[in-house]
Amino acid sequence: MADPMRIRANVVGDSTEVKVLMSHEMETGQRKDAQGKTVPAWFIQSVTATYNGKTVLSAQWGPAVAKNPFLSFKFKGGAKGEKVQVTWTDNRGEKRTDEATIS
Amino acid sequence: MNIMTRRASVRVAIAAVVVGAAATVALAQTSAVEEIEKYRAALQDGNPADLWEARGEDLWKSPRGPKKVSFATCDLGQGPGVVKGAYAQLPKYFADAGRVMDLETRLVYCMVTQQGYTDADARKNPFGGPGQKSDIEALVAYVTSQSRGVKMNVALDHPKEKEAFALGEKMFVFRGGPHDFSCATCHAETGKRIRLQDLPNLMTVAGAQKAYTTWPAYRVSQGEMRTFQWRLNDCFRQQRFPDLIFTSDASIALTMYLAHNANGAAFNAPAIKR
Amino acid sequence: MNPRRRNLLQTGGGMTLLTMLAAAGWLQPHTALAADAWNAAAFDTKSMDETMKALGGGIPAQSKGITFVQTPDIAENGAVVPIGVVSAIPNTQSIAILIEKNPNMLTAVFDIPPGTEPSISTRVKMGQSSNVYALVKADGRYYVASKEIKVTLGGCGG
Amino acid sequence: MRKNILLWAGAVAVAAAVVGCATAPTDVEVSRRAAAVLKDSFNAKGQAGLDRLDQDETQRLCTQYANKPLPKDVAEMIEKLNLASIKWPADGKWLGDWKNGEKIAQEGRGKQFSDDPKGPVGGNCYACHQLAPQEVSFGTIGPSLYQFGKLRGYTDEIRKYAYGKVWNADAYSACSNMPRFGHSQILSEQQIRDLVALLMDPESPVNK
Repeated sequence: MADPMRIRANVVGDSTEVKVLMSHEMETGQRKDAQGKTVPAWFIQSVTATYNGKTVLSAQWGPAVAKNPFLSFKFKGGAKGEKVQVTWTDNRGEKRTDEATIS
Repeated sequence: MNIMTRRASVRVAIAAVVVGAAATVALAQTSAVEEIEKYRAALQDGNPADLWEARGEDLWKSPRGPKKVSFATCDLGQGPGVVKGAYAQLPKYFADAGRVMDLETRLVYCMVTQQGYTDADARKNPFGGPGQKSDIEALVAYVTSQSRGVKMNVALDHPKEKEAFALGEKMFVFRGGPHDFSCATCHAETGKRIRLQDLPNLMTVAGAQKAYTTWPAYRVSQGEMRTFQWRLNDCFRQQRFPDLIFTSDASIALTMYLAHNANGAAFNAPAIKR
Repeated sequence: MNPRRRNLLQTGGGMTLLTMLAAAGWLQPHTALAADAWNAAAFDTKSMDETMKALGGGIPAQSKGITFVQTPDIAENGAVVPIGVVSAIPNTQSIAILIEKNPNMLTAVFDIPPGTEPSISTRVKMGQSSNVYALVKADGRYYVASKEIKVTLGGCGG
Repeated sequence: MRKNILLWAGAVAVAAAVVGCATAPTDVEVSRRAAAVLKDSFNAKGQAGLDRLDQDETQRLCTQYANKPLPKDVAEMIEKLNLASIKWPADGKWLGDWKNGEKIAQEGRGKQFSDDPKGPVGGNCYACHQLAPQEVSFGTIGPSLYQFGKLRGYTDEIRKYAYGKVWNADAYSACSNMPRFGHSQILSEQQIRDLVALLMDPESPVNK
């Protein structure tokens, strides 16, 4: 199973700033291993962030997003103590959801 | 005009050309260095080493190995299970092992003596790669993070601590391999760089402090969180030496030399580097 | 200027990249790309022409309303290149990042729902020095800005 | 590894007994011990065997004097020894192709345990030197070589010096940081000619 994400969500003025680190190889499908065999592509394809059940960001990614992806964005509102949820899905169909408390 | 003055004026002319050309090139260079600084600054916010740190904390606190015990009884030098500030005082002499140990060596020791792993199992994956994450790297990320802000304070009290330091100091200048490289080839002058990467002068207190307190680090070129053992191993690889054995006496001696030279500086890792 | 890039920019009878994007019809208006199923065709293309064919849509105009933030001119390592894009264009709906010389040009698309600031930052891989494009969809129309990022060789080289 | 430490403790005891009153080992003894511990701390891997830790006379002397001024007579001896080892081109041709030279100067691979023994071997000159001004990513361990030929003159004397310096830097400056590319069989004669062309061909970007 994939490792948990690290999500930080902080109130900045009247917005909430969300910073996410995801544990993922993000294999491009172009790299060759030590034996010279091409390593198949393996990467996160979609990311969705929600707050109070409402989508605050959704994204589609290709394999050129860097390994162990980082993402930062801001949405209006958000109160301390409430939760932000982030879900990613990769091209193998693996899915991971984590949440963070806004502080 | 006599020959002497003519020569002198030719020299002056050449010097002027050199200075002029150098100035133009230097200008392009300054902006390149400034842009690289921006690149490094942009990476500081959001260090993937955090992912290793979280996994390492979990590994530290969970029962592991054939004996199903956690690291709660592992003494890193500050008492069983104490991680706070422990890394800032390593390497040190451990009476129970009769040997000077750095963090990685001590982790392997605890895995073998307390958790029941075989020595081979404990040290089989010190440096992770794609699809094979290293538990050692995760544990190191967690333990070192608990020394963030703590001043380096590596003692040379025990004779074996003194001995490790003295050996490390000599190994640092040992030239070998087809390229005649030693650690000192790249790390004994202040203000030098390889390509655009600044090289710390590890023979000065300031240089050792700056370098040692920023390892371990997430290495963006590799996408992995690398330990100081890895740093030494990869330096020797680039020196065209053979493969430095994980937790070998030489690796501990060199770590002792560099860690002690960094005394007094606040530890600030896991960091993020090229 | 790199000859290959000049070719790309001027393919099609002197058209610029931007007019080409426009001619090919970038993204369909009024669709939120990232919310749909993963657009395999768009992400799988090997060249600029294919990328454009795979995407339908509107007309991108060069815009000063799009800025790169925390995006260096030189990357110390192409494996991780920080890119931040901020759009000052009202009603920004999505932000996409394209890297001209990567094997696949389209890198990421972010949908910005109402209430979310039109500002994202992420990190991408670059195989070599290249132009990077930030494409913004706002009010159903398309805008673009570009920046060249140099990827340097670092370290001992091995 | 425990054995090493014990042996070392034994060496200290012997040293102390020999000197009579000394409690610390001498500098030479520590150096010898460090070399022995180093040798026990490596595994052969890929093309890098443990023999790479066996020092030749130049390496041994340069290690010995690493932290102190190199005595003049030792420096002269090292330079003489290394100058004698240079194999000059039989046909007297110093210059190869600067375009190949540029590639060799950029190439950082070769001789590492991680490198394919059949793969490219470069000089990695840009790691330490500025050369062509187009390359902004260059190191500063060595001096800038920008306009090397233009400033020094396109003479046979300078061509020969450039060739010899790349072949064996210690022949001109004892204990140089620069590898002895020809002497240690890192680069071939043709590769060294190509590098000399990069430095000395008026058409090379280095001289523009």
